[in-house]
Amino acid sequence: MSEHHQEHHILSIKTAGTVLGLLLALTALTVAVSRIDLGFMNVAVALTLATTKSLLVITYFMHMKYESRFFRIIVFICFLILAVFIGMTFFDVAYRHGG
Amino acid sequence: MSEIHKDYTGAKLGMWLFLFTEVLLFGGLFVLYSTYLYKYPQDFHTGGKQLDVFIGTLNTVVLLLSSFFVALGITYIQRGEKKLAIRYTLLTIIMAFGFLINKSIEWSAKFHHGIYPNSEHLLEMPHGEQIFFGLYFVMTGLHGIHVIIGAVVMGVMVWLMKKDNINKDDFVKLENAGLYWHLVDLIWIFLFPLFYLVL
Amino acid sequence: MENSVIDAVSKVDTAFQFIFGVSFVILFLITAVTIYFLFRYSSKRNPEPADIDGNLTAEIIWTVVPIIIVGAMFWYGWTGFKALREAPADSYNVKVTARMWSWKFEYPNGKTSDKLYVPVETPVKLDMTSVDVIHSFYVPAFRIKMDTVPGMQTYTWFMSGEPAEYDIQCAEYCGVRHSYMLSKVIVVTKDEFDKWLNGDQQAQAEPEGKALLAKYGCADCHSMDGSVLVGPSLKDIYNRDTVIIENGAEKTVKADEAYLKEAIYDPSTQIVKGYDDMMPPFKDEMPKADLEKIIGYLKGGEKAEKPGERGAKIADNEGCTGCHSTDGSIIVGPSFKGLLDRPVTALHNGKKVELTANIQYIISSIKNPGEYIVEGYDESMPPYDSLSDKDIQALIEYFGTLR
Amino acid sequence: MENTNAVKSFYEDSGSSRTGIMSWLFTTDHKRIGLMYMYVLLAMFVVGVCLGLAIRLELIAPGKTIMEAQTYNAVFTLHGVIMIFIVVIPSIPAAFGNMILPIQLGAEDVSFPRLNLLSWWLYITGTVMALFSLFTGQGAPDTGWTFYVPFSEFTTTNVSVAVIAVFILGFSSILTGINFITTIHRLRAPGITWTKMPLFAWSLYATGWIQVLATPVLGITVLLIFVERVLGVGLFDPNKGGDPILYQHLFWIYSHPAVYIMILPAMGVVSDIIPVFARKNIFGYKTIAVSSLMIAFAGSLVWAHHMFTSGMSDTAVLIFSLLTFVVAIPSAIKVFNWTATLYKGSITLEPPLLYSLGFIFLFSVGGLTGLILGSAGTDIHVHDTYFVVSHFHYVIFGGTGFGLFAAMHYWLPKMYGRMYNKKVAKIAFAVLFVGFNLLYMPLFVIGLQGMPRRYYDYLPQYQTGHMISTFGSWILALGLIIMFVNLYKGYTKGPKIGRNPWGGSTLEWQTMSPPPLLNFDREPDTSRRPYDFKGVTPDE
Repeated sequence: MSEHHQEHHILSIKTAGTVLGLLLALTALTVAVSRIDLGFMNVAVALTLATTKSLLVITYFMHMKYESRFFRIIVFICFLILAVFIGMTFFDVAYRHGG
Repeated sequence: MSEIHKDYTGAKLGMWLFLFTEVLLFGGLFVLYSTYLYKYPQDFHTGGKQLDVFIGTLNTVVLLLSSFFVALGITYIQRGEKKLAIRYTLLTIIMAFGFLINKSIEWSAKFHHGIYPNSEHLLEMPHGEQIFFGLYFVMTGLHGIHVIIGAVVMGVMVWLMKKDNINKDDFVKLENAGLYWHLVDLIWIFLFPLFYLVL
Repeated sequence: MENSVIDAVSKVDTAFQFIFGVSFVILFLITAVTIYFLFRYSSKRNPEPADIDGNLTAEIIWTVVPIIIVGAMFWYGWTGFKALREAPADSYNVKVTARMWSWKFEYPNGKTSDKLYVPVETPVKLDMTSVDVIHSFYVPAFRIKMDTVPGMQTYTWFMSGEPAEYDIQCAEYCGVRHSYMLSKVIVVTKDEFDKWLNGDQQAQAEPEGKALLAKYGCADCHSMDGSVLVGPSLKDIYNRDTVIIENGAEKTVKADEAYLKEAIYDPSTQIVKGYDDMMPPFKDEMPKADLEKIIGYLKGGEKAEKPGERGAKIADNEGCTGCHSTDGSIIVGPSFKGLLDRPVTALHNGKKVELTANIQYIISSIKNPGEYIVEGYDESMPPYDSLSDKDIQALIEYFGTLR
Repeated sequence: MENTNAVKSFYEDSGSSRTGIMSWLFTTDHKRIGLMYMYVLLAMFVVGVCLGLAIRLELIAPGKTIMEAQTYNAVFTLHGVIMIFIVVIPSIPAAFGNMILPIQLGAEDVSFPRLNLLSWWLYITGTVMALFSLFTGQGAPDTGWTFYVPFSEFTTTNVSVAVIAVFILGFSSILTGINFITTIHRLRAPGITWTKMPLFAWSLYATGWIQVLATPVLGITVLLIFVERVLGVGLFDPNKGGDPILYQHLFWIYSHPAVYIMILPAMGVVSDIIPVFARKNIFGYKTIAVSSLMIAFAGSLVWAHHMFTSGMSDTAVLIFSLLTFVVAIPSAIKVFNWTATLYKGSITLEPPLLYSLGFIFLFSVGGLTGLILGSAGTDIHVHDTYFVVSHFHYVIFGGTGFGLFAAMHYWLPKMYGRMYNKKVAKIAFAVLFVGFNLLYMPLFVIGLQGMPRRYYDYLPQYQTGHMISTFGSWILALGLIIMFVNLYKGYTKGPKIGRNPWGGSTLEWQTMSPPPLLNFDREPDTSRRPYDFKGVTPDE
């Protein structure tokens, strides 16, 4: 049943370096933006930037770009479930009356 | 037995499934974080201001670099450059220690100010800040434990590479260890803005 | 109002009947069909099985039909729930405080009881909380159940109906005496209820005096619950040590009858420290008879009472007797019988100490039970630091009677 | 019979140099691990049953019967913790999933055999710790298996050890789930396509996903209780700004899907058994397979229906009640499809089928009473009463329990190579079935009358129901004794069987009984669909 494998994709050092550069730049941007008071939007912006960073890590460092579609689907499902857990808890918390 | 079939994709699938459990383990805490942020936005803001943005940013950079080094380590082992692979994996471990030292400086500063779970100073703070610091200690603490585990795993990987158990043709263990390390980084990517930059 | 009210129980019961009815039919059909198949298609009668892999139409039917059925069930259930949640605006409000392991009901006039008294045919809204762990207020007869959560307010409501008694049970597990956390809803006629509400007990002894306080507008500036409005609170004012400013000098006096009369008729001569000279003199407005009544009311608990009677009531209302018996038996904590001046072995900061249960010790055990843990018992009593000194005095007096 | 004696069974060939007990404790063979799971969980099942009988005996009359209130509280807590975390959750997946799944797929073992062994060891560690929590610290845990805060934070009993035990057991369950998903994806033999996979494997696949995605939330929840007790962080403590209701959310985010971890594999067992004894393809294969996934997904969205009286917002009640009814539909479809499978079949009423039909009836009662609990208005009245207790036991004991018994009567002959006495098995079923209904039916009634659960003592109006129920518990216990003794005697002294005693068409019936170390003594024929019985006959 052993399966001699398709060649593995090797992440080039140039790509890895570029991704690192982007991640560092995004970190700087995150810190900079947090200094500006945008009210509620601050959380949204911070989370969007964090999500972008994590997508970079997953896509390149974690090789998701070179995996089969199935892997992408299950990663999506995992985060979807987490979002559902958080979101549905808010049906309670957000609509609770003070007394 | 398991040596008979080397199922590369299977091993990676198993690792990813394990990573999902890690995501959801922290997920439970993110559920708590988001609801408490909704409940006490002002106190979270005040709490966040008491954390050191510089140390937080520094640690983010440290972890990003370490992730980069792991990725390089995997690239080198795939190319058969064992020495470089070991060197970058060791660099990852050094980064992990750097992160932990930074973290411990930060924590001990907090302890010094009388802020630690159940401390008298903390109990006098508004409810929202107590929760903020409660979450801060629990989440960064759990993350710290993962960093320690990750560093140990990387240590084992170095040893296995030296033994030539991990090599050009069989590197799935290093790749899976790398996946774990990236996940630790990934979680920090979210913890950083949620605690140090919260507004 | 009454229609929607009666609906709450009946709407829930309709949902019960509908769901049960449909369920019985489904269960009966499945069972009957299965048994028939077992019989009809047994290998003896039917040696050759047919070749059927499925049937799309059949499957669509038994997907769509259940969707409709459960849709209807959801709707009935939801209407019932809404009726249980929508308390009429004119509801009578009672505050409920749950604690290990008893209920405390507080009525709008401040009176408390350990059983829930309500007038007939009245919607009653209960605003609930808990002081320790989660409990759940459950009256099966009214189909209501709602958790009482520490640090949070919850509510429920019911329509009282005819005079009767109903069981209250705690439905959320709360420790060793969980199954004894029982009480009753007692529905009485409106007259009886008013009599009960304003009868006996504590400071409300003379409603006339209270009415007078309202009539002369005293209550606008002086609270009865200890809070400071404009002037000092009248709660427990009688014989209180009071610092006043007389002719520019501080002086401590006892707020006795003479002082109170003076303070009402000519307030400017003795201003309580920390307050402004704002109160008008009532000398011309208030006849002597009313003054006497008001002062009588302010004296409060001074009427003749059997020794320990008030303490006994407090012990019941505060739930002490849920854990401490009065007859020498052991429930959860030590018995109150013979408690006063009993020698005790207790754990203090992890060390064993011998001491006597004197008044000092009892006060400390009520306010801070963790300090001394009597040998052989668990540290499970919550601190009762909200009890006033007067209440504790009454409790101790009561213990004194339990020899 | 036709066994070629040249090939040794997995009992004789351990695949390692270890011998005796060590060849079991450190085996990576999925069949041995499955059997070891079964032995431990059956032993713990007996412990749990004894605790249950003690509860029933205590409740036969109001007031004290055999134990004090504190003991009673510890007993029902342990009954819950042992039955849920140690018996029912691992029952069918860890025992029969391990034994049967790889064979059904035509694989030699699971994807990660050593992880599988680790999972068993974690299970043992968790079990030992749970028992350890009984005898150490300041008394056995008394919180109920739900560990609700703030009570679980304040009680002086040994909750900390118990929650760590639960954490470890959860980890064990996660590893099993990871192993099964990977095995199903990677190790299906050529020819076993997704649509030719037996429904038991499908149900384990769905279960695996719940184990992976929901169990970690339980892990963090019980860890937080531990942290709260040790450090007093206060995340659930109202005095420190915490919200005790959030604990309930986290707890049920896992513990409701956990019910599907318990029931889905049993549904898989029944889906595998019914066609075999009807000699006919399962009715609507794809619907049943897909409905397992549907249940797994939708089941993850309904957790807060355990919290309608908790003080949660009314909006949440609306949403969660509606979603709860949605989950009812795939379950209903399955029941209809099973019944339809019998239509125009050629039925022989062998013990596995009998237990499966018992499953369908009892699960239907449990499922239908679940509708009362899903409906918001009626739930308020029966929540936290004996109605819930009874509903839950119908689903979990009547469902998973009878599913487990069906699996034992169906597959254990394969694992032991011997047959039990079928007549006695049927008598045992009859006794069990009567005892079960006598035990739990009256509890519905007193629940409707308002008898709250977890009561040591109760008001006199509930006595009749409790008395009948306790009487039923003895009949049920008698049934269990008959069944276990019969199985034990069968598997030690019963007549030897050939490859295919029932005439099954899935791969496990193509190998010898008991199977050899790497599962197949000859290349299995994977061309046949799982429930195609043409040309397949039971051995003599």
